[in-house]
Amino acid sequence: MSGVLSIANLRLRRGEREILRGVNADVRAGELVALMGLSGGGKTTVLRCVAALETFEDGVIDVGGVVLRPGPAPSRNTIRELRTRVGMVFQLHYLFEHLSAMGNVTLAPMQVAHVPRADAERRATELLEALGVAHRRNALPRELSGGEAQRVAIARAMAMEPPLLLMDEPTASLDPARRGELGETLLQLTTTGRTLVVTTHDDDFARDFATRVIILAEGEVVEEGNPREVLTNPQHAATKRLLQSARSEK
Amino acid sequence: MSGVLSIANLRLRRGEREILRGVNADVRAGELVALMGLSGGGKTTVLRCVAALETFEDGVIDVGGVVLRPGPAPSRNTIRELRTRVGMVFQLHYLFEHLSAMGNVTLAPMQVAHVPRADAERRATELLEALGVAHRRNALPRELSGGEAQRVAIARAMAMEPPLLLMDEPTASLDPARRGELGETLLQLTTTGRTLVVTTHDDDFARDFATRVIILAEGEVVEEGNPREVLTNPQHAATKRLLQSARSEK
Amino acid sequence: MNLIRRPASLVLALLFATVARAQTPILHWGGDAEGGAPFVEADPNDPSNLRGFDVEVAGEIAKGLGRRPEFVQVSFSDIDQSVQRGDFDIGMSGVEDTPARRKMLAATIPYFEFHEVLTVRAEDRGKFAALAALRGRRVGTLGGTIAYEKLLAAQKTDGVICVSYDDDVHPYADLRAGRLDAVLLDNIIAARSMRRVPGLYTEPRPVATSHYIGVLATNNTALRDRVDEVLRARMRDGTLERIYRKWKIWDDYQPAFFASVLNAEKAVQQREKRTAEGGATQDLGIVLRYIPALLRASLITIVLSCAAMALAVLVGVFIASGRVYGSAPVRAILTMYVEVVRGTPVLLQLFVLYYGLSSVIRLPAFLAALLGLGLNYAAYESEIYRGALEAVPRGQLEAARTLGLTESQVLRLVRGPQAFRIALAPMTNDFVALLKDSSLVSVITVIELTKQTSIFAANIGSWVIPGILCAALYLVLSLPLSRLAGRLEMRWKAATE
Amino acid sequence: MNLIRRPASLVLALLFATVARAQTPILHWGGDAEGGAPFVEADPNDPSNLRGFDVEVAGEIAKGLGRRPEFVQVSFSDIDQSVQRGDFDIGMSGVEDTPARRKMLAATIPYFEFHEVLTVRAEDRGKFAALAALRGRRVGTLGGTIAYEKLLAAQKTDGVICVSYDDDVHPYADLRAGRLDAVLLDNIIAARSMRRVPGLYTEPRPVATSHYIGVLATNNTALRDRVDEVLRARMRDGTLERIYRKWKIWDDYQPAFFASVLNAEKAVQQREKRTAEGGATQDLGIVLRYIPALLRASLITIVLSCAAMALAVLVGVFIASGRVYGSAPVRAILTMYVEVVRGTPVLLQLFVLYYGLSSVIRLPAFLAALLGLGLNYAAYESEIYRGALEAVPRGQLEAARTLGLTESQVLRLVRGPQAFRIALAPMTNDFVALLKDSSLVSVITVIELTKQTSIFAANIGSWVIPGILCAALYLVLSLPLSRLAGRLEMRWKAATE
Ligand SMILES: Nc1ncnc2c1ncn2[C@@H]1O[C@H](COP(=O)(O)OP(=O)(O)OP(=O)(O)O)[C@@H](O)[C@H]1O
Ligand SMILES: Nc1ncnc2c1ncn2[C@@H]1O[C@H](COP(=O)(O)OP(=O)(O)OP(=O)(O)O)[C@@H](O)[C@H]1O
Ligand SMILES: [Mg+2]
Ligand SMILES: [Mg+2]
Repeated sequence: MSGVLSIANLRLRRGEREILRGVNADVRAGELVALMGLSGGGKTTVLRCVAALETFEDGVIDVGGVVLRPGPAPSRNTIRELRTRVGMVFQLHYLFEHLSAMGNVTLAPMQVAHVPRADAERRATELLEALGVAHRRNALPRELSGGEAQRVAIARAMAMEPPLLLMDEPTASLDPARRGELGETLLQLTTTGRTLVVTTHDDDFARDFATRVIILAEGEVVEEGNPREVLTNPQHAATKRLLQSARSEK
Repeated sequence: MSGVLSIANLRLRRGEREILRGVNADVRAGELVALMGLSGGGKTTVLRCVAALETFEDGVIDVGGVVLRPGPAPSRNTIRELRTRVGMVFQLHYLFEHLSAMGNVTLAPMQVAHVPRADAERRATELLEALGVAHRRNALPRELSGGEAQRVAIARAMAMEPPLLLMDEPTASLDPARRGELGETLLQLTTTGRTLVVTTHDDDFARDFATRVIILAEGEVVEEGNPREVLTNPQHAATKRLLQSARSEK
Repeated sequence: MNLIRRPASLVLALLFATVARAQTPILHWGGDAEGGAPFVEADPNDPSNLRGFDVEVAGEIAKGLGRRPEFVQVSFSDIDQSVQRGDFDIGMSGVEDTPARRKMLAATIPYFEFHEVLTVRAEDRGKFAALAALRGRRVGTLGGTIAYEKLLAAQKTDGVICVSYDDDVHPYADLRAGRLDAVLLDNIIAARSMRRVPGLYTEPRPVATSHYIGVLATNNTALRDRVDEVLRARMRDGTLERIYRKWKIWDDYQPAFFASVLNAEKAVQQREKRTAEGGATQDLGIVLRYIPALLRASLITIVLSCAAMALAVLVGVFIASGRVYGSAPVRAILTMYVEVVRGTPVLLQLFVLYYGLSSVIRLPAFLAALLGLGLNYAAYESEIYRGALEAVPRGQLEAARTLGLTESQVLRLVRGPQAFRIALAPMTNDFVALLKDSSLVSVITVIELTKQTSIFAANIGSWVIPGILCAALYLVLSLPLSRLAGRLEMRWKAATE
Repeated sequence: MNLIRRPASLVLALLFATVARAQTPILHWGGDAEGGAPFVEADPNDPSNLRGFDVEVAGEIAKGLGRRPEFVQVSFSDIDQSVQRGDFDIGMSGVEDTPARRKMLAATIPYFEFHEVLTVRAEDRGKFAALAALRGRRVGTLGGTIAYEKLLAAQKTDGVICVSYDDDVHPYADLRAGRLDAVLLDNIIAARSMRRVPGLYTEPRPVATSHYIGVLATNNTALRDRVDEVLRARMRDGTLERIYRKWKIWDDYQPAFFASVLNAEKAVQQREKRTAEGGATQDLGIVLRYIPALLRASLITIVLSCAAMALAVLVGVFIASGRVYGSAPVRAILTMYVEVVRGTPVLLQLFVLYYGLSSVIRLPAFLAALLGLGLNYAAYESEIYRGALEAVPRGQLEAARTLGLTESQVLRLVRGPQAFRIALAPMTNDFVALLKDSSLVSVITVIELTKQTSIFAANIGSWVIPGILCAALYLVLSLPLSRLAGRLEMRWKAATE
C-alpha cells in the first residue's frame, strides 16, 4: 500500500487538557485531504505532531517510513529524514521578517537543496506568479497584506517540493478567486504524485478540491469520506453542528 | 443624516505604489457593512486610515464629527475623541502576549473606562461565552488556537462597546458554525444602534449577515449595494473576477 | 661587568684592577639603597661607595665564603621575587623574618633583633603606651610588614583602626599632622624618623620582637647553610657586635638574642621543619585574619551597588521614555546626555564629581561615588530600555491605542512589561558590572572590596589567595542576582513564548 | 597653639615663654619638611628644630615684617591649594616660578635661581650633554615641574621619551638601573641625589633656568608686596647671599640674577600684568603641548578597545550558541564561565593575568590587557546574544526547521540576523564601556588616555581642562560608534518593524 502518512491512536495533553484523544488517519499518495473541525478541535496540533514540532503522549506517526513515537524529541537523523518528506504552511505565516518575499522563498532551496541562486529565483518567481504575488516579490513581510503574506508562505513551502505538504488554513485570508486558484494549483500537484493535508474552515473549498475530508471533533476523528457526501449529508452530530449555521440560510 | 462614517476621496501611497486611489464611502448608524475585494486590494488599509493608524495623502474621513485630514498625525485631542468612537479588530489579532485571554479583554475597560475589576470580568466572561471561548479565559495567547485567538481579539474590541467597530477578517479562522454565531452576534449589535464595518473574503457570510456590501478593487470602490444582489448578480468586472472561482463549480 | 669610562690615562690602571678582582668569585647581594641609613645607603663623602650595617654584614658573609661582595640595587618590595629569579645570590637589607618568607624562600638564621615600637606625638607621651590604649584610634604602619600583621590582629582584639602606608615617611608626617594617633614600626625606622620629623616620641616598651634575615632562592639551601655558618661564627667572635655598635643599633636585647641563636642551633632547624609543614595552617591563619576586613568592604560594595543601580534604573527609565516619546528638543538633550555620560569614563566622572566640583560643592566620598556610578549607569540602562521598548511588536501597540489607552498607559501596561523581559539579560549584566565598577570608587578614598584585596595582597606578598578570595566574594554578591534574573526570565519564557 | 606636655616642673617656665611669644604676631609659612635638605628638614641634632635655606629665608621675611615665623607642614603638592585656603600666609619650600602658579596665586619676586640639569650614568658622561642628543631615549623627571614641561616640549622637538615620576628618588634609581638614560631635574635635587645614588654624573651645562618664589593667596597682594620689599632689601644687604653660601647653593649665576631682580623691579611688575592678561593664551599653550601625548594615548585606547571587542564578540557568539544549543554539560561549563568572569572584577582579572600568572607565563602588558578585557567582555556579550537569540519569535524557527534547515543554518540565517538587531543597543553600550574600561589597564603599566590625563592634571594642578579634554577625546572615539549603531538600528527598524 502506498501509505504516505499514517497516524495511529495519537494522544496529546497540554497541562490538564486532553487535546488529542486517539486520532487515527491514513493518507495515500496523491490525495488532497481536507482536515476540518470546530475551531480549537486540534487540527493544527495534529499537523504539528506530524511535522515533529510537538511531542506526544501516545500513538505512532509513520511518514512514508519515518516513524515518530511518544516521548522526548526524536533523534537528529529521524528529524533530518523527516524534513525531506514533510513541508508545512503555518496558520500565522511565520515569514522571516528580515528577508523579502523572494528571500523567504529562495532561502531553503539555496541553503538546503543547494540550488544556484538564479535557478532558485526563477522557480520562486514561477510560484509567486502562480499564486498572484509576483509583483510583491521585493516587499518585506511587514509590507504585505494578509493574503499576500499567506501566499508567500505557501510559495515558500512549495519551493522545497516535499512529497507531503501540510497546510494550516491556507485559504483563511484569500478571496474567493484566489482560493479557487490555490485549489487548482494544489490539485495539479496531486497529479504529480504529491500529497496534501489541508486544514480549512471553508466547506466550499473542501467540497470543490479535496479528494477526501476528515472531520476532527474534540480530539477524535468522527467522520471521513468523500467531501461532497460528508459535507452535504453529515452523519455525525459534530459534523452537523460544524456545518449548521453556514447552511442555515442558504 | 445619521452618518457614522464618511470617507471622501481617500488617497494613499506607499513608496511607488498608489494603494488607495480615491475611496468614497458612507456608513449610517446601525449598518453592518461588508468590505470585500481581492487580496491586496486595500481593505485593511482603509480600516487603518479610519482608525488613524495611517496617515494619508488626500481626502477626508469623518467619524461622527471627528474629522481626519491628510498630512501629519492628527492632534492628541482628535485622537482621544476618535478612540471613544472607533474600535478595531486586527487581521493578525495582536493580542497582548503577556496577558491571559481575560486580561486582554478586561485591560481597556478597567484602565480606560475605569470599570471595577469584578464588573469588567463579568462582562468579559459574557462576551467570551457568546463567542464560545470562555473555557480558555485563563490561557495565554500562545496557548490559543488560531480561531480562539481571533475570538478573544473580537471580544477585546467589543468590550469597549465602541459606536463604530472595524473588523479586519474576523471570520478568517472560524469554522462555519462559529462564523454563523459571530454573524448573529454582530446583527444583534446593530439593533442597538451600533455600526460595523467588516472586511471579509467569505461571500456566504456577507450574503447572510451584511446589510450592505462594498467592493474594493485596486484602491477604488467599484460597486456597492445589497449583498444578495451584488454577490449574486455582480455588475463590475472586478466583482465578477472576485467571485468567479468560488462559484465556478457550485 | 661595567667598565667605568674615565679619561684615557686611567683606563690601564682600572683594567688591571678589574682583571685582578675578577679572579675572586663574586657574591651578589641585593638590597635597596633607598632604604637609607643605617641599612644601606650611598656614602655622602663618596657616592660611589655604599655604607650601612647591612653592607658590612654582607661583606663579612662574602669574606667568610671567600668571595667578593657586589651590590645589586633592587626595590625593597621586589627583593623576594628577584632573589628567587636569580638576580642575585642573597637578599638582605632590613628583610624581616616572616612565616610567609620562610615558606617561599630559603632563609638564613636571623642576624639582628629589632622591636616594633609605638611612636606618638610628643604631647601624647605616655598616653598610648600599648596597643590596648589605642582603642578606636588610627594607627599607621607600613604595609607588608610584621607591624602590619600585628596591627591587623589588634584591630580585632583591641579595636584600633589600622591604616597602611606604602612608605615609611608619610605615617610619621600624618602622625604629626594629627591624622594618626600612633605609628607602629620597627625601632630602627622609628629612630630614623624621629630625626626627620620633629615633635614625636617613641614609647620605649616594644610591642613585638622580630629579626632580620637573609633570603636565598628556594633551591639554594647549600649556600644558605654556609651563610648560616658564617653568621654564627661572626656572632661568636664579636664581629657583628662591633658592626652594630658602629651603627649605633646595638642594644641590650642583642646579647640575649645572639645567645639564643647560638644555643638553639638545633631548635632553629627544627622550627624550620615545623614551619614548612605547618605552612598551610599558618597561611589559613593569615587569611582568616583578613576575612572581617574583606566582609566589611563587601558590605560597602553591595550597599553602594544596590543604591547606584536603583538610581540608574529610575533615571534610565525616565531617559528611555523621554527618548522614545519625548518631543524633538527633549530627545536631543537626552541623546546628548547619554552620549556624553556613556562616552566618558566613569573614573573621570568620579574625579570631576569629587575633586573637580570640590570648589563648588564638597560631596562626601560615598555620595559622590553613588551619584557618579548611578548617573553613569543610567545612561547605559536608558539605552537598553530604549532598545527593548522598540523591540515590542508594533501591532500590539496599535491594538492598545485603538482600545483608547493613552500613550503612557500603553507604555506602562503593554510595552513596558514586555520590554522588561527583553531588557532583563543586559540589565543583569549591568548590575554585575556595576558591582565591579564600584571598585573604581577607591580612587575617591572609599575603601571597598577590590581596594581591600589589593592591600591584603600587598601585605602577604602574593595575589593568589587574596585574588581567589576577592573573586569568590564578588561571585557571592553577583550570583544571587544572576539566579534571580534567570528565574524571572524562565518564568516569562514559559509564559510568553 | 599647642602646649607641649612635659613633666610638671617645666610647665610654668613654658607657660611664661608661650605668653611672651604670643605678644609678637605670627607669620605662618607652609612647606614640606619631607623635601629635605637643603630646603626644609628636621635638624638631625634636635628633631624638633627645622633647618634649611628656605627656613632661613622665611625667618628673614618674618623678621622684616616684624613677625615670628611658624612652620606649617603640608605635602608639597598641596602647597598651592593650602595657601589659597588660608592654612598659612605664605608657601615656600622649593616652589617653582610657573605661569600657572602666577595666574592662580599672588607670587612674590623670585628669590633664588636654579637650573634644570641633565643627570646621566657616570659611564655615559658627555654622551648626552643636551636634550637633542637624547632622541629616542627615555628621560625621567618629576611630574608637575618646569622640567616636566621642558621635557614634554622636547618630546615633540627632539623626540625624547618623557617618563614622569611622583617623587624625586625613583628617577635616579631607575637611571642607575638602566631603565632611563637621563634625568632632568633642578641642580639642587640633582646634587642631593648624586650623594644618595652612586655612579651618576650631572652634565654641567643647564638645560633651562628657573626660580623659586613664595606664593600667597590671590587676595593677599598687600602682604605679598611687603614680602617683596623685604626680599629685595635682603638681596641688597647680602643676607640672602650669606644664607645660600651657608647651604652651599650659592653659585656664579646668583649675582647676575640678584642684579636683574633689583634692576627690573618695574619690568617684573609689568610682566605680572602681562601674565594676568595673557593667561588664557598661556593656558592654551600648555594645553596644546599636551595634545600629542593625549592623542598617542587615544590611539592605544582605540586599538586596544577594538581588538578586545573583536575578541569579545567572537568568544561571546561561541558561548551564547553553546548555551542555547549545547548539551547539558557544555551549557553548565559555559554558564559557570560567564558567572565567574562576569562576577569578578576586570581589575582583579588583569592583576591575576599580569602579576598572578607571571610565574607561569610572562605576558606583555598590552597582550595581557587585550586578553583580560576581551575575555571579560566575552562573558557580557554572550549574555546579550543569548537574550537576543531567545527573543526571536519561535514560529520563525519552526518555519525554518520544517524547510529542512539544520540548527546551525537556522542560527546563521534566521535567528542570528534578527537577534543581532535586538543585541545592537546593548552591544554598543558594551563597546563604549569597553573603550572606557580600557583605562583600567593603566594598572598593568599600559599608558592610555585616562592615565595620560591624570598625569596632565597632576602637572597643571587642575582637573578642569584635562578632564574636559579627555572627555572630549573619549567622546570623539565613542560617537562614531553610536552613530554607526544608530544608523544600523534605523535601517533595520525601517526594514522589519
Ligand atoms: N500550549 C498549549 N497549552 C494549552 N492548550 C493549548 C496549547 N496549545 C494549544 N492548546 C489548545 O489545544 C486546542 C487545539 O488547538 P489547535 O490549535 O490544534 O486547534 P485548531 O483545530 O487548529 O483550531 P483553529 O481552527 O482555531 O486553528 C485548543 O483548544 C488550544 O487552546
Ligand atoms: N508598508 C507598505 N509598503 C508598501 N506596500 C504596502 C505596505 N503596506 C501595505 N502595502 C500594500 O498595499 C496593498 C493593500 O494592502 P492591504 O493590507 O490594505 O490589502 P487587503 O485588501 O487588506 O488585502 P488582504 O485581503 O490580503 O488582507 C497590498 O498590495 C500591500 O502589499
Ligand atoms: Mg489551527
Ligand atoms: Mg487585509
